[in-house]
Amino acid sequence: MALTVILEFLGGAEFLFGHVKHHTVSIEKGENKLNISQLLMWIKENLLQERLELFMQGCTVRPGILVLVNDVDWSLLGELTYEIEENDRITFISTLHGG
Amino acid sequence: MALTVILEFLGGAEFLFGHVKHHTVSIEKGENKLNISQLLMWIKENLLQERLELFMQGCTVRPGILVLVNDVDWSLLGELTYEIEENDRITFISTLHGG
Amino acid sequence: VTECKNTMDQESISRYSRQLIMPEIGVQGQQALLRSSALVIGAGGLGCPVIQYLTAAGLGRIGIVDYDEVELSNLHRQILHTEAKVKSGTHKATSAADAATALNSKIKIDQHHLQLDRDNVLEIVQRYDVVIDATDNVPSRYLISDACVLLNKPLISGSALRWEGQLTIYHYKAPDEENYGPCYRCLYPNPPAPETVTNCSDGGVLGVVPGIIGCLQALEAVKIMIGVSPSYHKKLLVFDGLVGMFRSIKIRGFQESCVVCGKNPTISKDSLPDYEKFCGMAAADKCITIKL
Amino acid sequence: VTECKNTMDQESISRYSRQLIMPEIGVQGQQALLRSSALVIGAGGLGCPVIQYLTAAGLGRIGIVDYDEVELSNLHRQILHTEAKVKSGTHKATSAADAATALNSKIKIDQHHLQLDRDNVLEIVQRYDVVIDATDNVPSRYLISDACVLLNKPLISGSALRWEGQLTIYHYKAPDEENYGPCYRCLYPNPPAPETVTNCSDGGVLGVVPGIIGCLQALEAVKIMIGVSPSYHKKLLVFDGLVGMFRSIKIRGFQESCVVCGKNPTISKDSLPDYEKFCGMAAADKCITIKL
Ligand SMILES: [Zn+2]
Ligand SMILES: [Zn+2]
Repeated sequence: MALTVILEFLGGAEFLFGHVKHHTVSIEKGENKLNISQLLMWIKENLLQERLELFMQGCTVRPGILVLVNDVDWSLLGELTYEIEENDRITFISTLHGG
Repeated sequence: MALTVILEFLGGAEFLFGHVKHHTVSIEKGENKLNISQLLMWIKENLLQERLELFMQGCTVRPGILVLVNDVDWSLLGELTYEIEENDRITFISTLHGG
Repeated sequence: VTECKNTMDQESISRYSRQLIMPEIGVQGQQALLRSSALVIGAGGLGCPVIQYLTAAGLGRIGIVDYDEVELSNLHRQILHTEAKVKSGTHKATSAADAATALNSKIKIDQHHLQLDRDNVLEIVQRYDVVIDATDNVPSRYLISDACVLLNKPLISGSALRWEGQLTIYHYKAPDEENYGPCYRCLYPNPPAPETVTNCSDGGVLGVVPGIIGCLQALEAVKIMIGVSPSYHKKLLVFDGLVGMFRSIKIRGFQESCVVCGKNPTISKDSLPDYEKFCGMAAADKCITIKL
Repeated sequence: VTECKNTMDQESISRYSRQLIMPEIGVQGQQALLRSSALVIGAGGLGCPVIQYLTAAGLGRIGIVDYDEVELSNLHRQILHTEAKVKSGTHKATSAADAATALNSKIKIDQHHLQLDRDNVLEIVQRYDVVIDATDNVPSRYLISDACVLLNKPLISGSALRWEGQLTIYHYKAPDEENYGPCYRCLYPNPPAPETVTNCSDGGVLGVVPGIIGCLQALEAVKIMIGVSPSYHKKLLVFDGLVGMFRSIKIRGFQESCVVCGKNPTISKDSLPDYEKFCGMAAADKCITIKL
């Protein structure tokens, strides 16, 4: 079974993904659930084009990237353990510091 | 049967409705459909507190008020004849001219 | 930098360096800006930030239309003017031009100390690439929109009152589109009754609200000039500063029935109507009702 | 007006008339503004519009922190400065103060020509009611947030790069709330690696983007001062000017594990860390990496 997920990369994070901000992807997951931890592995293997260290650190996103599920901070939803639902929009925003 | 509709009044139009911008209303409509024309009559009878002429002109809204259905100009949806669906958000925006 | 030297002087490269390095701008985009001109109609709450940021961005030429003089009650939102200009009773167009020149003396500024009307609007509007409606009244909005349709200029229209602001682009067509977006008359074929119009004099306005809308008007102007799609073409941005809400609304395209941009127009360059009479209001942010 | 006379001078009534008539402001709100003070840290792309609109709105006192001098490459976005100030090599804090005073000489402006660090931050921040982070680098953002938590000041934080901007309010608590919103460390317990940080010098920025974010920071400051709920408390505004997108994101509250605002804080007024070392970066919009 496949899960349709909308992935967004903003604040400069899109530079690591061919400068494309919005991706609609279909992820084969069998009968299992897919959590964000597993999604990150999928992104690493299927979408990330270069320089892994600018996106991830260990098994999670690097410091300075906020993760959102349907415009809500993943910190309010279990972070890596959040189980993704059909058509969820997962956003990765690089924090800006300029002014 | 009743229909739940979200009504919004913005741009100053809220002054005619007790200064309340967002109203969630339940409209008894029997087995029939409810179009915007009928909604306007319902608003006139049930919600409008004063000075009808500042909201309506004849059977439609007065010039200078835009009507939106779920953030889309009603002009793209049949205007007065649009048939309202459950949980539609109908917005009346008074046009601003100041600067 | 060697490549830039051929096409832009060293001072401009230095001045615009932070926007030159953006891929969507680059030397080509900066040169497009330097070749472009904008007409800002109204040097008030909306016009001040528009003029400020277009001047900073490096347009070639900016026209400023305003017939008013600077008053103390302007200063809470019209941030290009100063107390000194209030004391000297300086015209707003001059005051704004002085501030713009201090920021960027390379920009050519045209001062138009006049009230736009059907007799002068076409001659002035035709000299610019992009028009910015930063006025404060209904007759001016119809007048400017008609002129932009007849002269085929994109019009970036902003407005603000109390805590709220609105922004849209009229009469714009992307290169790949067949039809233009709407004009002001497509959205508002009939003027509002005078008693339904609230202006800043009687409704008030928080100064920074036109600041936000004006900045967004400047942003849309820059995008059009460098060939990036504007964001509020066939869309209306609605802002409520009290609750921090921004909403982008999908609006109609041009209307076949429109008397100026439709299939059978009745308004032409030779037959602009009397706009104050049409609206039953004076072209000023004052509580004057014209007797018909 | 008779009622106003008792409490506000005639000049102020005239100057602020357009915002005085708004029911959410009124004489009471204007007096609250006149009694309030704000510290604007950074007189750059964000700080300029913040200073401009807070000055226009009629705050009592504004502090401006900046140690830099005005440069030509600032003028495409730092619109309070002028070519004359570039030539004279004027400090940004002075240049901004001069512009603010010309607009509204009633406002008391404190100039702080210094780089904030752990030795001076508390003494300066404690003198103001609301703090506005308009800086351009990571170490300053941690420093300012820590100081605001320790001194219990609401912090309105903005940032901009390329076409994008972000805005949120840190360490704020509404009267009816039990807990504070997050501090900067609650959101970012660990600093980003230096090679992941892009600043305006190397990424570029379109000048009007910090203009929009700065205006919104000023708006939120005014709301806090007059007792209206700010809109970006426990929310992050994300703006993309290239596509005209505004999004309001729901973010976490304060974190119990936070080392400064959490249950067992390890950072106190007496033990502020070395922020440049903590971040491995200099507190400047420059490409300098500190060796650890
Ligand atoms: Zn039309
Ligand atoms: Zn914290």
